[in-house]
Formats: sequence, C-alpha cells, structure tokens
Amino acid sequence: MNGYVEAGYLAVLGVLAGYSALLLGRSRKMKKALLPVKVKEKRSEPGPTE
Amino acid sequence: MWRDALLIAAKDLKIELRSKVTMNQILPFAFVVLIVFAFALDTSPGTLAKVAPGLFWLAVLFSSVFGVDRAVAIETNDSAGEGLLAYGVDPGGIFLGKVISVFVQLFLLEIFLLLGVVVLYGPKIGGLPLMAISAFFATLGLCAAGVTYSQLASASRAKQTLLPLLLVPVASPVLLAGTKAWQDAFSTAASLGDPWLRLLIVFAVVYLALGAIFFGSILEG
Amino acid sequence: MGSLVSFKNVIVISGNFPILTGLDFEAGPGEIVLVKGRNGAGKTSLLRAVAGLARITRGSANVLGVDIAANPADVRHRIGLLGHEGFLYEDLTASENVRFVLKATRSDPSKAEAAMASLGLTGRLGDLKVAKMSAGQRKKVALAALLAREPELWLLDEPHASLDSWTRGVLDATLNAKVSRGATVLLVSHESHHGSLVPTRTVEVGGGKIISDTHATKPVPLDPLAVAEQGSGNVA
Amino acid sequence: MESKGYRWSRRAVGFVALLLVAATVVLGLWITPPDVVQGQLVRLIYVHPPVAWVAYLAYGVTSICSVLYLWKRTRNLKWDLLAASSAEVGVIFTGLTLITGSIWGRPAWGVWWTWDARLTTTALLFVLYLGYLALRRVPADNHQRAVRSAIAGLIAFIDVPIVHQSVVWWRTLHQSATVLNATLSPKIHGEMAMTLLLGFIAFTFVYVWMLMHRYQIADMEQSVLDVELEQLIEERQREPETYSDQTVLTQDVDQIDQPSKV
Repeated sequence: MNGYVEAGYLAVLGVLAGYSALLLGRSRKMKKALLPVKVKEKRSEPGPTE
Repeated sequence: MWRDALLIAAKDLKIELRSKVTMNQILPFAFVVLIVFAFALDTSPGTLAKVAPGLFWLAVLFSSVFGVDRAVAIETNDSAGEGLLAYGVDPGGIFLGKVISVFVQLFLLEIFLLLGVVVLYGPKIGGLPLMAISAFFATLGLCAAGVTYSQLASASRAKQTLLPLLLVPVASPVLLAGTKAWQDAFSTAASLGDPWLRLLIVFAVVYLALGAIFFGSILEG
Repeated sequence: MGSLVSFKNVIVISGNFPILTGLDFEAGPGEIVLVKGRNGAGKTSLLRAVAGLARITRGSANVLGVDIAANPADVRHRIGLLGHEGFLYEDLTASENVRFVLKATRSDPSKAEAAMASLGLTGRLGDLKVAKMSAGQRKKVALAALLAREPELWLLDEPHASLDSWTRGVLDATLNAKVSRGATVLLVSHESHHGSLVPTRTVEVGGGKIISDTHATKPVPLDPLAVAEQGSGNVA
Repeated sequence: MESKGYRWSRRAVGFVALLLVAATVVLGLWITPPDVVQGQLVRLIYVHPPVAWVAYLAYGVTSICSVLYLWKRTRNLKWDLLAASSAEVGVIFTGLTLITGSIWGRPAWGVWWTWDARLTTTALLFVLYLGYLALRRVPADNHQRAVRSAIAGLIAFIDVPIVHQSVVWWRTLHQSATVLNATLSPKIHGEMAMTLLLGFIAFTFVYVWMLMHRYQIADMEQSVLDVELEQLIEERQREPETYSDQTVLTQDVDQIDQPSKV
C-alpha cells in the first residue's frame, strides 16, 4: 500500500500484543506468588484450635 | 470556614514576611526565566515584544509551582499541618487560607514581573482593566489547582518532580487563556467580554470548588 | 459516669504495617494513666489514635462521646496532644505560635500571656522566633499553648523530656489541678519518677495492644476529686 | 481469588476480541476499497478512531470508579483497583491514538504533528494520566492511596473539557484538519462503515479483556498484601510473649530504678 497504513496497523497490533503478553506474564507470576501465601493462610487457620 | 481561612492566610503571609522565600528566591527565579527566554528567542527585535504575554504567563506558571510547594512545605516542618488537624481547623479553611496567601504573593510577583517584561521585552501595553481582571482570575485558578495538587503530591518523597508533572498539564488552560487575554488586551480588541476571561473564570471557580470539597480528604487520607 | 475514652479491638494500619493490633482501652474522668512499653510498642500510636489523628481500620473507638472512627474532626479541638513534634512554626515567635493555637482551637487568646508566664516564657523570650530556641524552650512553647487551651483530655508523649526540674514541677502541679477538676491525662513516659504527678493507673503496651493494666492503689473511685486527693496522698 | 465464572468469561471475551480484531484487520487492509479522496490512507480509519474511543472510555470508567470510591456509601477498595487498571489500559490506548494519529497526519497534512485541538488535548490527556499512575506509585496505605488517586483521576477528567475548549479557541484556524470531519465524510461506503463499526466493537472487546486481566492482577497483588498484613498483625500481637524473658528483665531494672514505689 503506502507504508503509512502498514506502519499504523503494525504499531497498534504490536503495542496491544506486547501489553497483552505483559499482562499474561504478570498474571502467571502473581498466581505463583499467591500459591504459597494461600498454603500459609490455610496452615495458619487451624492455629487457634491448637 | 472563612474564619479559619483568614487565620491561616494571615499566618502564612506573616511567615513569608519573616522568611522572604517568595521575595528572595521565587521572584528572582521568575526574572531569570524572563532573561533566559530573551537569550533563546531574541532573533529579531520584534519577536520578544510579540510573544511577551506568553512568556510572562509561562514565567508565572513556573513560579506558581514553587509558590504552592512552599505553601504546603510550611506545614510539614515540625508536623505543623498535623497540628492544624489536631486543633480541629476546618480543612476547607486551610485550603482557602493557603490559596489566599499564595494568591497575594503571586499577584505581587506578577506586578514586578510585568515591570520586568516591559523593560526587557518592550511590548506595547494597553487594556489595563482586562489585563488586571484576567490576571486576577488566572492567578486564582493557578493557586487553587496548585494548592490542591501540592497537597496531593506532598506524601511523595519525590514531590519536587511529581508536582510539576501533575500540575503543569492541568494548569495549561490558564497559560493559554491568560496569554490570549493579554494579547487581546494589548491589541485594540480589549473588552471585558473577552471569551478568554470567561474561560479563566470557569477554571478558577471549578478548581476552587474542587479544592474546597476534596482538600479534607487529601489531608486526612 | 461514662468513660471518656473507650477503645474496643482497635486496629490501626500505617503504611501497610499494623501499629495497633486489636487494642482495648478505657479511661474515665479524673484518671492519670501512665502508658508504658518499649520502643515501637505502640504508645505514641495509642495517643495519636485517641487524638483522632490515626485512621481506625477496624474496631470501635469513642472519645468524649464521639465516634472517632467515623467523625474524628468533631472532637479534636477538645483534646490536647503534646507529641514529639510541637506543631510549631519556626518563623513565628513563641507568643505568636501560642496565640495562633488558641485562635485555631477557638479558645480565648487572652489566656496566652498567663500560660506563658507560668512556664517562664516572659519578656524577650516570648518574642523570640521559635527557630532560635532550644529543644526545651520549644517544648515550653508547645506546653504553654496546651495549658492555655485547657482541654478535657490531655495526651502527653514524654512531656518531661528536656524540661528542667522547675518547669516539670509547674507542669505537674497544673496537671494535678486539672485532673482534680475532672480532666483526664494519658501520659507516655519511659521515666520512673513523675514528680508529683502520680498515675492512678499504669498500662503497658506491647505489640500494638494493652498487655497489662494495673491500678496504682485501688480501683478508681467514682468521685474524681477523691482520686486527686488519694493520688497526692500517695506520693512516697 | 479468581472465580471459575470470571475466568471463563474473561477467556470468552479474549477469544471474541481476537476474532473481531483479526476480522477488522482483514477487512480494513484487504477487503474494503481505497477511498476516492484519501486513497489507501483511509484504511487507518478502521483503527485510529476506535483506539481513541477506547482511551476515552477507559478514562470514563476510571472517573466513575473514582467517584464510587470517594462516595462513602459505595466505598470499596475494588473500585480503586478497577480505576487504576482502567487508567493503565487507557494510557496504552492514548499512546496508540497519538501514534496512529501522527502516522496519519504525516501523509495527510504533511506533518507528523499539528497543534490541533484534538491532538493537543489527547497529548495532555496522556500526560495527565501518566501523572495519575505516578501518583499511585507513591507509597501509602490502601485508603490513602485510593483517596488521593481518585481525586487526581477525577480532576484530570474534569480538566479534559476545559483543556479541549481552550485549545479549540486557541487553534480555530486548524479546525478543518480534524479527524472527525474526514470520518463523517458522506462519501463513505456501506462496507467501510461496517468495518469501522466492527473496529469500534473489536477494540472495545480488547479493552474489556485487558481490563479484566489487569484488574485480576491488581486483585491478586492486593490479596497477597492482605494476607501478609493479617500475618503481620498476628505476629505483632504475639510480640510481647516472645520477649517475655526480656520483659522480666526490664521490670527488674524498673524496680532498681525506683525503690520508693515498691
């Protein structure tokens, strides 16, 4: 076409894909970080009955 | 609220009279800005006279950042601001008091600065009523927005950089409208029905209202 | 006689750190409560919370009949807080600072003179900028403002620190007089001696809650006047 | 933690968004005809206005959530997290609006940038919300941060019409160059209009998917902090007991200090 159109589409798709990848990565990392916390929370729950 | 506002304003102005921060630091800074603009832009003799209103309001905008920062900084020393809360001073009154105090200082600064502009840039001055009234509302709006944002940013350790980032874009309409109003005042089209003056009034009213409503929540936050 | 301060299971969080962790505390009129505890136990935080300056995250907190978790601003002007900071403006003089506090709290500004004089802040000292004052003198200025205000509830964080013994005596005598008229004092102190100011109760704070609460002699009698008399009679 | 329903609706939204964007790209780049006036350049119309719309939508959501947090009756930290998430996505889309606008402006008007009202307002909007995100990074407790950023978010939004009006008046001469005039050109084809509509829907779905994801991350971060806080409270409550031997020691010292009191 004329270069500008391609550049525009590429910029939009590239930035959105990049941000999505960032979100997915952060989400995965947070889920991992949340797992040990959840376990700890469960372990500390029966605490008062001891 | 008004009683508290006057109390705070009187106290802040008294502190300024003693410490002379605006007088000895912010005013000279504003002049430095004027002079540096002249270095950067003085390509042909007429240029500076033509852009004088814009440069004036830019210098005021920069000075207002320091002015509102100082107004909030007064209360951080010895936790004085917390003291105000502990005394039960109305937060809206604190806000208005700070706005009044900075307004008085900034308005005086503008008078000196205008003299500087006349001497250094040599524009044709005219339409004094429009100039004065638009300067009044422009300064009021700048102070209202500035005190609000200065308090918002005050919790940050990097408040010196955060405050301009927040305040300058918000206050940009004042820069535009103030400049245009003064350009109109200098030209033959000077009338108090100037649309730019109306925009300045809207800005001042909106930010005074927002500040008075939200300042308490920011302080207590 | 209701209690002036009533805290139930109060949790206060500051910057994601729990400074009070479920604190229960009551204080009635005519009491002098000594708050003890090691550094970081939450003594100062307790005072700030009672003064309505700390946001109550959980629990219920009543001070002078006002729910300070919901409306802290309604009661603050009736409480006198002397913290580590004096809330003073360096560029104002001693008497200007005291007068400002009195106007801000809607108290009688003419009382400034007498309060300052009672602490020895007279003559040129009263017209000296706070910036030029020593730590002890600054404390006197903050105290003078407090004495002139005559709050119903006195929250004093290390009030005796950096004061000379003469000023301590004046302060203690003044506080005893106020307490005998029904005022309440919460006193944070690391010191063992409190001069003539004898606590009716000692609470120990640890880990952001009260860990011990001991009455000096007997449980607080109903008549505040009697408390003061017993208190002064008990000075060793 | 994320519920099953939330996860599945998020995935469905993501899937639809992907499909719609792909369809918009295919239609926009290859199926639709070039414009009589603008030529191939018209193809940018299928992305630029939709992206700009999403930016405004995102800031609108941020403002609504900010109001909901500031209003005591609806106060909930979730509104704050949602406001922040929407603002972040909004900043991404504002950036894209500026980039695509600039790419369009170069061949259309011969410049990368013009001080037209819409462009200037968008640029200021970008800076304003960058400031909002910077303010959020200032360390504070949850409520403090939520109140401050809600106020900043709301003020930024209220500022938009004022800024816009001032720049419109400032730059009256450049009005003919605005994007919207071109968009509303009556010569627009039926299938072009359909593709444009599809673009709006597609990018709105992308926004919703991103918002759901970003919010979930914020929510998870918050629950980690919450759990840590509960543990801190518990630990601190146990503090006095764990140092019990030292307590005895200090009591002894106290007694030495003041024999009169015993």
